[in-house]
Amino acid sequence: MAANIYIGEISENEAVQDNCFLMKIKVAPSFQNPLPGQFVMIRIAGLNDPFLSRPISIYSFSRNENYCVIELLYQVVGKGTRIMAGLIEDSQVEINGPLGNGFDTLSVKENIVMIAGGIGIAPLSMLTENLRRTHPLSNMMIYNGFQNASAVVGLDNMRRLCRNISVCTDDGTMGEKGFVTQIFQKDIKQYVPENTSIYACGPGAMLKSLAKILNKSKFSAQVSLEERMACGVGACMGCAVAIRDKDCTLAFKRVCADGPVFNLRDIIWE
Amino acid sequence: MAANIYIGEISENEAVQDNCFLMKIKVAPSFQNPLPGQFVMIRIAGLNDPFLSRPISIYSFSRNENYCVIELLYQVVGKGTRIMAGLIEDSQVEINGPLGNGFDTLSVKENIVMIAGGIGIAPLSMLTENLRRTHPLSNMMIYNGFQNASAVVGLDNMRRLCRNISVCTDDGTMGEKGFVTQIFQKDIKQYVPENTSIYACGPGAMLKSLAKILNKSKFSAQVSLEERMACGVGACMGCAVAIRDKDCTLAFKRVCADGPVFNLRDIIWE
Amino acid sequence: MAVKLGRLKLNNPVMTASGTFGYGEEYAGYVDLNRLGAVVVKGLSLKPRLGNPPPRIMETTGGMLNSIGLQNIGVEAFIEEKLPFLRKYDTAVIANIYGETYDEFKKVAKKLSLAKGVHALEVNISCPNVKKGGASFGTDPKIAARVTRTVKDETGLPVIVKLTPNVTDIAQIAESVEKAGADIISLINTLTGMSVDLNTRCPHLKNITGGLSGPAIKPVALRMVWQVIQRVSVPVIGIGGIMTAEDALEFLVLGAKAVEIGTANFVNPHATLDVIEGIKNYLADHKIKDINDIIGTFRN
Amino acid sequence: MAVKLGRLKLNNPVMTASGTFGYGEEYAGYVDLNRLGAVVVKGLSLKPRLGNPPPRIMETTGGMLNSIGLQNIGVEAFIEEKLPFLRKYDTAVIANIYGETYDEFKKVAKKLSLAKGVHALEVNISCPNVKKGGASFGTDPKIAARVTRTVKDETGLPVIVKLTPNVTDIAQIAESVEKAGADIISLINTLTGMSVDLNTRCPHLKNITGGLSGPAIKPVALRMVWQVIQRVSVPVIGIGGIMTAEDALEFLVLGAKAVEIGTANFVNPHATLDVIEGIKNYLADHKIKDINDIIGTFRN
Ligand SMILES: Cc1cc2nc3c(=O)[nH]c(=O)nc-3n(C[C@H](O)[C@H](O)[C@H](O)COP(=O)(O)OP(=O)(O)OC[C@H]3O[C@@H](n4cnc5c(N)ncnc54)[C@H](O)[C@@H]3O)c2cc1C
Ligand SMILES: Cc1cc2nc3c(=O)[nH]c(=O)nc-3n(C[C@H](O)[C@H](O)[C@H](O)COP(=O)(O)OP(=O)(O)OC[C@H]3O[C@@H](n4cnc5c(N)ncnc54)[C@H](O)[C@@H]3O)c2cc1C
Ligand SMILES: Cc1cc2nc3c(=O)[nH]c(=O)nc-3n(C[C@H](O)[C@H](O)[C@H](O)COP(=O)(O)O)c2cc1C
Ligand SMILES: Cc1cc2nc3c(=O)[nH]c(=O)nc-3n(C[C@H](O)[C@H](O)[C@H](O)COP(=O)(O)O)c2cc1C
Ligand code: FES
Ligand code: FES
Repeated sequence: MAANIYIGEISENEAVQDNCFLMKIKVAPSFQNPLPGQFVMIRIAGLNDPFLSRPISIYSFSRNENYCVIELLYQVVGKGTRIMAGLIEDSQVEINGPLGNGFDTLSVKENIVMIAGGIGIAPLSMLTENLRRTHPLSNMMIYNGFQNASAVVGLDNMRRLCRNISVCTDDGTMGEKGFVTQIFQKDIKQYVPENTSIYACGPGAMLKSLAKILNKSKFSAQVSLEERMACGVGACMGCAVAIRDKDCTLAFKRVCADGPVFNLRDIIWE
Repeated sequence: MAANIYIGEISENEAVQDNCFLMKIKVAPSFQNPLPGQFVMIRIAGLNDPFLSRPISIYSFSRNENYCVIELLYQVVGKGTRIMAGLIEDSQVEINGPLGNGFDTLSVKENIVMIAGGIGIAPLSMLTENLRRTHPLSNMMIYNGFQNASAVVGLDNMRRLCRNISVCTDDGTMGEKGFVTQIFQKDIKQYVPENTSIYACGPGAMLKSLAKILNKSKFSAQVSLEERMACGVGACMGCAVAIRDKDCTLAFKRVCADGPVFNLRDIIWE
Repeated sequence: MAVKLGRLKLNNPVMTASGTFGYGEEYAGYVDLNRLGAVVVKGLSLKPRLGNPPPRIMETTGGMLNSIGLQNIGVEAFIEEKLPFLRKYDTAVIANIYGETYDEFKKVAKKLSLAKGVHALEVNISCPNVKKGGASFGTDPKIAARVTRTVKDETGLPVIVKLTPNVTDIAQIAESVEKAGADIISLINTLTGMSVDLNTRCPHLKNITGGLSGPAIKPVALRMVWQVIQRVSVPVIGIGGIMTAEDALEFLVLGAKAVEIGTANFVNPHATLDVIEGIKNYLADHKIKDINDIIGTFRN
Repeated sequence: MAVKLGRLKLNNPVMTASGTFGYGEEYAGYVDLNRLGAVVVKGLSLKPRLGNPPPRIMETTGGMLNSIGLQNIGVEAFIEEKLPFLRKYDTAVIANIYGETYDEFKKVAKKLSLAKGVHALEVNISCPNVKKGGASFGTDPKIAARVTRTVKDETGLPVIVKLTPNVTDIAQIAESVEKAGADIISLINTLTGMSVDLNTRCPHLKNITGGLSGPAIKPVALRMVWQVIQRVSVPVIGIGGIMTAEDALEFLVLGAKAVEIGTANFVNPHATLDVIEGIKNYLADHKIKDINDIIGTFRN
């Protein structure tokens, strides 16, 4: 495994929205090029409080001969992310990565559909950038859902990358009113399972309802899951998610090492 | 008790020597004027690591109508003080104080002798400033001991306050060579117990040898002790020191609430 | 915010933990004692106790070790010198008592029952810091029961029995003291621990071992409170690592009728008041009128 | 830095703790396994185990709770798929074994004894996360002894018995497994704890309770290791909250012949190597030539 520990230096950590931040971290050039959907474990303090590292998807990545820059787009939801948001330029963080399996970017169909809920836009944004380069001819449609207008994040970058963008908010304060899965469902007839690749990331509830929609049909989708993590490298078995195994029996897979990207059909919901 | 909790704002935190720092903290005007020898409990991080607050003597204090400035002179010896040293301007700290009983500055004799070992100069410095004002006529002699020349701290301020200063270092790299208690012992004949007030602060070993010297004679001395502390307000009984009680029996007194200043004669050494 | 623990009525469920709030007066300058649910004073013994030789405390990750050895002024001095001050407040005063023999427990309980202004006794059968006795009382169900009975026979005050966590089966001890007549059960006391000074290769505490307290032990405290609540019917007081209102609410949700705040007072003398305010805000945010509507609402 | 634990020889006293280092390969990209004293693998059962439903972990102050429920691929898959990789290294491989019946312990021990490349067995009589059995084995001296004897009868490998801290008298259990033939005793496993999610008022862990690990428990681990070392003559391995070389040295000074590093690996995958380096530096600074000259130098 080519992931490793790096001392990162924060070169930027700006609020991009009420409680979302964009953090740019410089690491040594030996940092392996990440795949879209991979993440890092970030140790926020050298101290024991908070104790565990936090998993954050790689939002963007670039390198020059002297260093690499990892960009993280994150939302403040608790203690750890609050401390991250408070870190100033030049402060150091420990980075473990790149971790996990990214999205499958090889067998991509001619129609690409992205469904992002809230901060779930982070990994899909890097995926979009990547697919734009590798599959310039396939046509791409991106569905972005947010709680409300002031919760919108990462949209400008998406717009830069793709013309076909649908935006909705739960309360209709921006774009269409409704859940992103509902908006997508309205369009679903436009797509043919055989030539459509669907990628999704967002809250559990969103992915669950997406599963309801797709499992009625022949569509399959690659989705990125989230679970609390301790090690991030597959050693502790802490980030288990219930998956339908080859032989259709239930198995607990590790989001960090077997995922975070899974085939939506394989996920067993409570 | 007029001590209380204050949110302090660091206005300065400079290295005054290899591993000694001077921290200036702004607090609300309601902070009570401290007596020389009193201390504060400083909570370094809002987090639980390090867990306990740290006791630090008040090195200097000033106020204007808008705020008070508490100055702390501290040495980096471990985790907590290391973190203190890393705090930048404008960071906030929780201050509990002023705590403890200061030196007795009322019954002061015409000859004043100060004996400071290392960072022990901190409380004695404020005491000197105070006695200079309240007892301008008594003549003062200050003995300062340090490990070596590069460990010297707070001396300039002492020089500003008093002409009669003797400096020594364990290795002779500055001033006389020897322990400060030995240097004082050489001069002891110059002083008469009846009209001499002795104040001392420094490492346990120094105070112990001072006790050996003085207990042979009629001299008494007020010394400031140090112990690990949890509450700093007399509630936990954690900072106990063995003291000879009125009835000459052993009692465990609280350095924080019964001290930190004790009569050297009353201290029972191991 | 008032809660009832059997006969013991408190203005709110936030109490101080014995040994961490002195005799009340030490924190009276920081906290209006009238605002507390109860003040539990430092453990009292029949005669004044010298306590253990220093060093007595050491910081640990997320907590601290203490080996105070129950230094206290003794029950008589408490009644004469400390109780009058506490009587001035409209807050329940709870005397934490400690003995090395059944007879000592008996005598201390009796003296306090005759004194005016004590609202309940908390029986410390668990202090792990004193070499003689101490822990032993609380680690054997029969002995724990006998101490409970001994105290009950001497007093008409509500008797809170405070359990030690250094046992295999906390629920068994709880059931046993309940049968013996305990009106209320409080837990946990400190976990026994130690640490080594690598400069001297000696223990940091002169007493070698000490009691571990602070947020580090909260998960153990919550587990034991939950185990006990499932097995006894008397009210339970939750203790252990409470720093914030959220911490306190975890215990209340599990079914604790009240909580005691200990080590938190050291790092934040306003901790008790902050917890009370925080609980009020939580209830308001969740549109819960009565604190009792949150107690025991744990779902699993 | 080599140490001898009876017949078990280690290149250095720093081992990994079971369940925190996977099967070794998960960290092989971070740590040269050849530099470790030993790799202790995830607990192995006779058949593959699903483990507990998620959520399985929760952060606590200075530590974490886990209720993995011993998910593992089973002893056979381990021997076929994982052991060959570990054999490539010149580092002791220790199989941590777990069973819900004496017979399971027996069968697992037998299979591993026949496999090439296993240097010792660590018997987990203490896992507190599995509702059936688990803890119970380790909390009763007689049952603990019987498990020990059962395993000893099946194997010629050194048998390490790993104790649970959730007991009243750890030294009694230690003496009992020593008498039953344990070659080495390791401790501590996790302290049972829990925590409550105030948004849902449900436990954070689906399993309700879990095992507390990390620096928060170090003082308890040190105390128990010290208690055990005073009462048994077999080598003892210290486990619990070790994050740094200083932490490890505390256990060694008390008399532990080796240490296992667990949760620290999660927050710092280089933890084991950092501890080894740190111990070397400490020995150099104190002009101590042989690691064995520091072991058991505790003074009190
Ligand atoms: C593979 C992966 C990639 C992720 N990528 C991103 C990202 O790009 N941007 C981003 O903002 N967040 C991302 N997350 C979520 C992020 O890890 C959590 O929000 C963060 O760990 C919360 O830490 P905290 O201390 O602030 O919150 P806590 O105080 O620990 O918890 C606060 C709330 O956050 C929830 N939470 C805690 N940990 C997680 C977790 N691991 N996953 C989901 N919810 C959690 C808790 O249930 C609780 O409701 C990712 C998670 C995973 C597993
Ligand atoms: C009343 C009082 C006034 C003090 N005034 C000053 C001052 O003005 N300037 C200053 O630099 N220091 C002062 N100290 C000492 C200061 O409190 C300690 O140096 C500090 O708490 C160490 O914290 P740490 O986390 O850096 O060290 P730790 O990591 O906790 O310990 C490192 C070393 O410091 C020693 N130590 C820890 N706590 C104390 C303590 N409370 N007292 C003495 N030694 C300790 C330990 O034994 C250990 O050897 C004072 C102490 C007291 C009790
Ligand atoms: C310094 C100190 C002294 C204590 N003294 C007593 C005591 O005298 N009697 C008692 O029953 N518990 C005593 N305790 C235990 C506390 O009351 C409480 O049960 C324990 O600290 C756990 O709560 P906490 O984590 O909130 O501190 C003491 C605790 C500390 C830290
Ligand atoms: C996620 C996790 C899984 C564990 N699994 C096992 C196990 O399978 N068998 C075992 O004996 N101990 C297991 N343990 C206990 C550890 O080996 C160790 O005894 C305990 O965590 C204390 O050490 P630490 O504080 O360094 O982590 C596990 C601990 C954790 C955190
Ligand atoms: S976080 Fe440890 S296995 Fe996934
Ligand atoms: S530090 Fe608590 S009594 Fe002195």
